[in-house]
Amino acid sequence: MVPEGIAALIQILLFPGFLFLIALAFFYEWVDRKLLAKLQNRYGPLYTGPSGLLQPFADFIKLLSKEDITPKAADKFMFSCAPLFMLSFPLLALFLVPAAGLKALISFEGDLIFLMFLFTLIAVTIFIAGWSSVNRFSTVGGVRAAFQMLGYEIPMTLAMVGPAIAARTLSISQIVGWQSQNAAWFIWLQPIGFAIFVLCLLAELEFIPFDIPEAETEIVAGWFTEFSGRKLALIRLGKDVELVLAASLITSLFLGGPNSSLPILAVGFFLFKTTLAVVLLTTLRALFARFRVDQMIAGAWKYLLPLAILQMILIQLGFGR
Amino acid sequence: MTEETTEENEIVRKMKHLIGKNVLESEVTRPRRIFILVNKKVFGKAIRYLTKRMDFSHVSTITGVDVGEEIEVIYHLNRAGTTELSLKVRVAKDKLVLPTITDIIPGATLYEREVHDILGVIFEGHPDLSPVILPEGWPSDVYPLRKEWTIKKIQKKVTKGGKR
Amino acid sequence: MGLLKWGRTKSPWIIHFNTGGCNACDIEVVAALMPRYDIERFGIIIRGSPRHADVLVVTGPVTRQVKDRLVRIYEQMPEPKSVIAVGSCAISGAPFADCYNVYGGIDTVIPVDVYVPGCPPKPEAIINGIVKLIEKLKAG
Amino acid sequence: MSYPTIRIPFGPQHPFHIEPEYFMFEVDGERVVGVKPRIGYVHRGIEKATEDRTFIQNLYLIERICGICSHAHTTCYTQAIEEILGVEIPPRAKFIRTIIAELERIHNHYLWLGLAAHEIGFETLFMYSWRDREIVMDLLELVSGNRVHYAMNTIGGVRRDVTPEIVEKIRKGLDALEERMRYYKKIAMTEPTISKRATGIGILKPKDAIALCAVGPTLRASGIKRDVRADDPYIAYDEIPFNVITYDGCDVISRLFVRCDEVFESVNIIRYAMEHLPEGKIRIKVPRRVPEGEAVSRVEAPRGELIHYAKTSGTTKPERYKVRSPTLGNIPSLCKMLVGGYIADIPIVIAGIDPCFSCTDRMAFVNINNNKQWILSGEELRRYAIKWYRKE
Repeated sequence: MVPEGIAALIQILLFPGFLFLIALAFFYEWVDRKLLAKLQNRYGPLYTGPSGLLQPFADFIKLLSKEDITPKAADKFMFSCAPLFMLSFPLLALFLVPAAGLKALISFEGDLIFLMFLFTLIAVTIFIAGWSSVNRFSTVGGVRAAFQMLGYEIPMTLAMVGPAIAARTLSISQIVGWQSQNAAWFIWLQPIGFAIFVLCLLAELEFIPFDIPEAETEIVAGWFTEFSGRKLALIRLGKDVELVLAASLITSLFLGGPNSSLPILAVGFFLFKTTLAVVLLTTLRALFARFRVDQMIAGAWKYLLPLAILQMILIQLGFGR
Repeated sequence: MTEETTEENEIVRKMKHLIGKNVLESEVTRPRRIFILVNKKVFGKAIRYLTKRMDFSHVSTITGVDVGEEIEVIYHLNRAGTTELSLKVRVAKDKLVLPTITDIIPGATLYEREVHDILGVIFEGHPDLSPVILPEGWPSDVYPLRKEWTIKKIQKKVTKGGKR
Repeated sequence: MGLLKWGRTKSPWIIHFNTGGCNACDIEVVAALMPRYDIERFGIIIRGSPRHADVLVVTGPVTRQVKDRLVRIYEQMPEPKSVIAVGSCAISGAPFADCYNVYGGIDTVIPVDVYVPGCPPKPEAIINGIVKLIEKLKAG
Repeated sequence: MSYPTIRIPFGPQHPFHIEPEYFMFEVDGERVVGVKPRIGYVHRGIEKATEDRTFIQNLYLIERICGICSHAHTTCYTQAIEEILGVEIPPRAKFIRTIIAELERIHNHYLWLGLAAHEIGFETLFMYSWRDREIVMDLLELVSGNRVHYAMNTIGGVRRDVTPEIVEKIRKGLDALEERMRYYKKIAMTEPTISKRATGIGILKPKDAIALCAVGPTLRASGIKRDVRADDPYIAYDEIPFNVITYDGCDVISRLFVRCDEVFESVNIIRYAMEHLPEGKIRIKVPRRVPEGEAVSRVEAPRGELIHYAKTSGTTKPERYKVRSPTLGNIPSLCKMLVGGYIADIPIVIAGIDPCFSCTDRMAFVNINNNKQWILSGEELRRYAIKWYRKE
């Protein structure tokens, strides 16, 4: 084995790859639950590990050990594949985002477009999961996820394309490189784009203002009502990794990403900024009530889209450079 | 007596004027409470008169009482939140039929359903008299609040001798 | 096996079902979730779907109408599951024991692991019930 | 081409509601086309049980009809029996009953505010309002020894006295409660997400409200000024000045404002009652055997007009005892409000009338005609929809 091959393997499997990301997913779920609890004036997980740090891990282990029920009427194949897709897509997308240094694991011209494609695939997986489990709540949840995608997809794409145009590149790593060269983060250059991007990420992550597909109080648990045991464990892990993906995207596109050549310092910057992004997402989550599907779509098309187009015009006029 | 009770007596006088001797009993127990027992024949007229002209537009509830060989159905009518008039009608057990009042006051559908459910009074013209509070699979001839059905007998009949 | 047992005792997810009680115990169960008592410290979350839950918290005497729904909910829950009967109605049907439409306690319908007496039991008593359940799970 | 409407069951086990009630909604896309509530899950046959118990034992049973408005039920019950006995309870007992009734109203409205916020997904307000509810729970525990089911009432008066230091503690607690509720009312007015989810939803026009015999805050939010405490005063309400709150928005947000203002009214009532607490006994001896007679007693429970009918036959047991709870009066209007809305609005509209199915379960509306088990598997659903659609 050529050492360079082993190094690549280690990078994929261990460091900025699987293990690091899954550990990060658990850590951020803990940050999310603790901060949400603090905002709601209570403690949150406390007794599993130091101040509840291992709670998400305990939930994962427990779910793995539970009985895995597949409903008789469910479409068996899709029902069991959906959780796998739900986990693999965000993980794959995370390889495109630079975590330990200026270059991501996979970096090619146009990986931003590939990332947008993965986002759409995640929404489609949610729809398939809801549809294949033939429970009426899941069906309504899956249909709502598809509706919601119509709402946030276009403004989010425009918001992501903003920095790409300014940096004249379609690769995330280059965008990060451009920000470190010009020492100018896109959050200052394109604040409107940043706001739209964060709101659309809330919708993509199905956080409170937009957690319509799994609205607990209306349709039991939405699209993943029927999943249990291992499948549920994979879905919950997939959603946590998606949170890491959203936060790291905010970091690399708008907060300058891990912009130093030294790997240790780069990871430090990356972790600090991503945690900031998670804190921002959770605070927003605690402040709002849930929108209705039609309100959400109407809001997206009436407000987010024009603002995104306005941001595009501003960039063309040279404000976004 | 304060001015209020004369208002109650006023209502009772009007009822007597309307249906004469068919007012079998009438009683004003305390301010803002009237009990009137009416003959079954004039019940429809009495209800229409009270709800339309006397403005008793709110039905608080309908109570069914098993008084031996007859079932007494009591309509608790209310006027502007204050006076509560309880109109009583006696129906023989073998011919348990009463006209419905849901056409006059739509809100009474639920109360009639309940009296039908637990005492067996049939309300003609009621949109949908299917079982209400009693669980599915409840034997249709068991009317729990009839005097002859003690709890023991109901339990035995419903569970067909099965475990509690 | 220690890891599985650790996972199972550290995150018992609950689902709540009222089988005809007077909802006093239910508001005490929900009060246990609130900031003052906050059972999320033990990793307990209330879940919407029986598929996600491990512990079924049941309150109220089983009325005839609700009986087969209760059994259905119990069957839907994935296997290592347990049941907590909260309130004296759930234990024995309490004041409604001899009503014609009531089956009496929960254990006449489904097997029960922990009984929490009280009418209604205070949130501290419910938390004590959950802690006993966790010890029972630890004992295996 | 109209698609076959999907039937979405809500309940009997549903995360948004702490009680088993069951609504089968016929849904066309996201719009609600038809609603069939089917309750009966909490029907325990209490009315039959009251006929086998003496009056004192019945007190224990009547209190457990509903956990949240237990004091309203016992006040109504004791009032009816005292009326038949022709007994007048001491004025101090009247005032203590009023204080507990208003404390229970505050407790109920805080609880409702939290549940309503939970239904529109506003978890933080749910947590905050229930955290502040603990203040009133402590007060109730202080006075009666129990957080729920206070057992304060007995036939002929009240069981426990209100000592001066309890009065002092209550006064302090009330200030905190009032101040917090002002804060929540401000939130409800300004927070866009709440008003977006609650304004113009679940409309009940005054004409329908009267025709369908709505009661309590649901009626008062449609602009109709009816409150049993003012119209048909009982215990000490004729001696305490207070005003009846009405809003004419006819939707869920005005029901919220009605309840918020009612908390302010309750706080003032309690303060006034505590200042003018008359001296004297809190209970009088009452004979075990109640003479023959009948009585209708009405009480303004937190959810609306509660009516009890008692018929006694001169023995120690009641001949017939009828209870009609406020939520039962609101069910027809609830069905009227639900039709035409969205699926997402169902929980908040149902929560709008603050249903309490433990009281209600003397009644249901229409039951599911064809199938017994309540979960239709995909196969049955499709077959049923086709059959139903062809029948259309």
